[in-house]
Amino acid sequence: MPGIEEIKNGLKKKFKDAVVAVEEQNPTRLFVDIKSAKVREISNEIIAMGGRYLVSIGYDNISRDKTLGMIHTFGFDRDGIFLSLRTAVPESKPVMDSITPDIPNAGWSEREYMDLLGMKFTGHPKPKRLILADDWPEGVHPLRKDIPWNLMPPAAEDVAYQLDECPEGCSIVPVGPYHPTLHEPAHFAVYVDGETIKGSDYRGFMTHRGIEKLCQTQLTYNEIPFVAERICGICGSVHATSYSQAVELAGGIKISRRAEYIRTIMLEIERIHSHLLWLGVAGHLIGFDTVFMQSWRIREPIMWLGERMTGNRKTYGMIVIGGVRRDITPEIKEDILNVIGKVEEELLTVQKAIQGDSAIHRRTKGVGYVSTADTVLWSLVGPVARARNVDIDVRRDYPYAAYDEMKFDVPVFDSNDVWATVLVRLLETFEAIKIIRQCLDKMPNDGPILTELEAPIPALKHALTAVEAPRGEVVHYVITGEENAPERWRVRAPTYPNLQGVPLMLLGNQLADVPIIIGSIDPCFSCTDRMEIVDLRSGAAKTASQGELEELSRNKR
Amino acid sequence: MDILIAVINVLIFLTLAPLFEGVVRKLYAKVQSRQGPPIVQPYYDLLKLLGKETLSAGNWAFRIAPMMALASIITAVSLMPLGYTAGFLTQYGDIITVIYLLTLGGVSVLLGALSSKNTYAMVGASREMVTIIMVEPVLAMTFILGALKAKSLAIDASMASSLSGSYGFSMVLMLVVFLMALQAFVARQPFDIAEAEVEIMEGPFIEYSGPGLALFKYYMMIKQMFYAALFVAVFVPIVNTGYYLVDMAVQLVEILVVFVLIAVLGSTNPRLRIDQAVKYYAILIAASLVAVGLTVYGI
Amino acid sequence: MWLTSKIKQVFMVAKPGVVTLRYPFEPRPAPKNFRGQPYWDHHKCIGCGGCAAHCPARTILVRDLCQELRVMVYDGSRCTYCGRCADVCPEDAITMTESFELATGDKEDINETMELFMATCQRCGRCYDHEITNAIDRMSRIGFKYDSIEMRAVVPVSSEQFDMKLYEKTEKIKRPEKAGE
Amino acid sequence: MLANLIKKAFPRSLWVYHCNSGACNGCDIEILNVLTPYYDIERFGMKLVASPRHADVMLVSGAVTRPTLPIVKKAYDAMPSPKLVFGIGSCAVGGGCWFDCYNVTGGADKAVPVNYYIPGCPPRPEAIIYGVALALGLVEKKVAPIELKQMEFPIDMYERNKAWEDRNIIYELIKD
Repeated sequence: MPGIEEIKNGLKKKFKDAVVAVEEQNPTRLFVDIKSAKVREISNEIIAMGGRYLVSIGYDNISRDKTLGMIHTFGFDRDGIFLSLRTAVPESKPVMDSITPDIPNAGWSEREYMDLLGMKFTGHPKPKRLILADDWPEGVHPLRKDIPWNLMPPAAEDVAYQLDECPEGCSIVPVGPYHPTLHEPAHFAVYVDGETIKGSDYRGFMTHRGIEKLCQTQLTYNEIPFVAERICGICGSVHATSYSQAVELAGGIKISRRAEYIRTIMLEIERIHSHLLWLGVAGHLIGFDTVFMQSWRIREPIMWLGERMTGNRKTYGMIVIGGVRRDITPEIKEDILNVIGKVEEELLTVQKAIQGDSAIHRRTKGVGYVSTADTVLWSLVGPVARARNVDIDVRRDYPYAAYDEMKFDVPVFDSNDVWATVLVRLLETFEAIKIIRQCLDKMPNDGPILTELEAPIPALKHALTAVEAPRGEVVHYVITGEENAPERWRVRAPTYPNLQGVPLMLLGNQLADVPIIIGSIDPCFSCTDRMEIVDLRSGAAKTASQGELEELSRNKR
Repeated sequence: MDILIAVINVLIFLTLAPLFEGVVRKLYAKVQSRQGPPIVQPYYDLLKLLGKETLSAGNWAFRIAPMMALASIITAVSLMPLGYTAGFLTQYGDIITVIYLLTLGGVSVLLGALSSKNTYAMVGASREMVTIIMVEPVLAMTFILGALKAKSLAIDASMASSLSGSYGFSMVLMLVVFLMALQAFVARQPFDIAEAEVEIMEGPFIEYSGPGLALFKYYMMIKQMFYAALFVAVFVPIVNTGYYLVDMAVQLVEILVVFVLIAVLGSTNPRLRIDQAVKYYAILIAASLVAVGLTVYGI
Repeated sequence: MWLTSKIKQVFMVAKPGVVTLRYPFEPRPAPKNFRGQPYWDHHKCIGCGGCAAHCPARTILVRDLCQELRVMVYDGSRCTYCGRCADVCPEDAITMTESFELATGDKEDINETMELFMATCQRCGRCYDHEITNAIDRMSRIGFKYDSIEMRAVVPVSSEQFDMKLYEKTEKIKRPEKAGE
Repeated sequence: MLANLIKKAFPRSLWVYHCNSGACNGCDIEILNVLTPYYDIERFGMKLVASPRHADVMLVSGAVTRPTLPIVKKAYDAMPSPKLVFGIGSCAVGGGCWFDCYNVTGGADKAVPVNYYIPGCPPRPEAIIYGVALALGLVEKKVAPIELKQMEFPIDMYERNKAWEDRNIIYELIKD
């Protein structure tokens, strides 16, 4: 169990020259500046110390010191410490060592900055284009400051993404871009032998809308929470909260306790509706529409409650920097208690009805198996990890908002399959109801809900926050800027790491299990893709999209 | 008169099959706590599909497959002695013909799917094929059991065997097997594997649009009603008054009851995987073989 | 196991019964705090343009036709109904109405235009900037984000830093010529 | 007569194909929500289908992004006519917050001809049902462009002002 001092001293001692500076923002946030040559060794050392890889952030710092910055972030779950490893490479020669060979989850982050910033990573196992569309011209990196946010290069028809080599004797079944399993466009190429899956490749990033670039260039601090909320239509508050907390941390803003409690309530209400939604979708995916209908019926009062509280069913718009927008009045408090009481009661009925259903067990037990060791290696998060015996929960490990005063259990199962994720989510819903009750009980009765800011937010401060979304942890990294807007804002949604683990889960399962396995991570592609662009256009008939298949088959006759 | 009965048979199936489909959809809705579509909804659907544009995605086989499917099931229907009264055509066919015609319907679906060259259609076709191979034997055993009882391959005799002969243990066993296979015959959950919407987007029918799809949908509806009617005719000889119209009415009510059963089972079960379904079918085949064996020994 | 679950499931579905609402045959109004279509009160508006400057969707256009006349156009097709404009309005001239039945066959139907008579600043004696105490809201980086509609698509904000050589090197790049193209 | 029947049957049996062209999930969830017990769009005979071949209506949700643009077009072409397109949510109606971002083409009308727009972020399920009912002719349209004038100007002021003549240019421009 290394404390913050130990981490600091350990790194300093072992890598004397490579560690340039160490900054301790507060007892839970550590920033270490290092030289880019040693990045791989130092990352390995941090993993060996018990760190868990979160995400990498690249940013354009050319106007200041002609470098491209790169930040790898790690979390020490047991100590509640976030460590950011900051390094930079000169613009003229933007090459650094890849950490992907040791930390497979960094693969996407690094590919992201290959395209968006034009960095190069030596030793990357799959240096393919992940982010930019295949017809996007070479040498234009949208995240660089000299590229305007509304640049639109013309589309080209003849470029195609090269999917992975299909294993011998297998055929390719494309899942997507439009497929009823995926309510959003994304493409999985599943390599099957008969009906058994031998491998898969992912090509998604189709809902990328360039949000980060837009917010960095066009909007000011307090508009971004509303855009952040629209990163994802299901866990909007999570992103808004996480972003606001990051700016507050960077700017040293203290928000009132009451506002923190209201944020907690919003987050938990969101968790209830998201988990019920997922339960329904999971039922739908295994062809059990009655579960779908019933759990969405139970969910509906929660949506109405949200509407009464905040003015919208889903994009609550409650959270702004400095606090929240609307208060919880005594009437609304009563309302919340009524609704969650009813939901709890009905959910209990559902739980009893489906828990022992052997027909459901048959479709979920033993499906999507990933060993605990692999889960840790691939840094999977959220219910997906908790169903695979990895006991992590940001709410408990790195308390934020009012979670430090809440008492709740973190359900963890060790059957490592889809059924465990069902159970984790079911039990978490009950925990969420418990937390809301505690919040309403302990909430300070009065006090401001919005902190007035006296001075502008200082520039070039870094801050990292994580919030436990229904799907896992959301990580936001903010570098404050001069013009009342962030210089860099990086969002990592929980689906981002989890999706990288899907090929692992698919391996060896049946084709019919693809929907429920992909569904079991509760994929949210819009969260994941907010930064990436990827195009799917393929010459081969078998890997083409749905529409193209039809087109091609028509021409072939 | 005989010709008239055959025509009435076909007409009843043609007009009532969508209605029963509507009943099933309504019941699904009720189980799911919602109001559901009007009972006549399937008629609207069929009419609308007829008015849509046909986008052909394959060769001549693609176009001909839906007609073949519908034609085969209509022929099978015209052979059926509904209301315990044999029609004009019944004497020209035997139970082998019926099995053959039902298989032909399945084969047409395969033909249509394979000629559309769509990956999902291919997957759907392969699943359909497995389903045909595994489920047809159960159907055949049912007929063989009847034939053994009646000591004749004629349709009316073997179907009405439970009326004439004793019901017997073998018959009860077969009834259970048939009930368990019913969902597979009518392609409803948990055995709607070939048409699985979320996995392979209605599989074999994915490329069909407009009238082609309408014919296939009609085929599926009539097929469902045929199996329900078959079940009623073979296993539920509650009333045989001898009056054609009364028998017919009673049978139709019984068919309705079977559809209610189908809806309730379908709406409370998730879909099975193909490998799990195959195991399940294998048990059914074994059980039906046992039933036939028992019949031979007259149990 | 299977059978008991099925029985429980039957109870689960039987208890609530059919719950379908009769909408649209019966009205179902939104709750009173609902953030529906925003509505300008043109009697209250002082034309400060705060709503335009703070709109995340940049959907409010402010245009001075001459010294006396300011036109504000709300392009409803992009509005995200976040209510930010109502929050920042110093005169409370924007209300989020409860109307949500906005479906239409023509996008123009959800636009609003307002013509304001702008006197000099003596009219009210105070301005948007002084009214807001929150430092974070006080600053606006680029003025009314939607004010130069012709230029919006043609000249990007970062044009000063933009390197045309890089553009030319990539050959195929074409600047969009008109908004949205 | 059959042709007549078919025409009558069409609005009673609209099969819906849902095409997410880059939405945040909010509208997609609401679209699924109208299938659920409280709203139950199936009572109008509507049904969600998986393949555009079977569909009469395409629901587009989300701003059309660069990668999805060709796919949306192809899905539209794959639908047999007669066909309708609904744009659901602010993003599909006009592009939403990100209408001019580097990877976004704009609203659904940039890709396919849209028949009905249902604004909202996300639209309430009631709003979606209202839009559907509007298409089916069950309800009347409630919105119309709003023009507000703070005061009436003296007529001669208009005439001598060249800017007044430019006034309409703005309306032209925002039409895009």
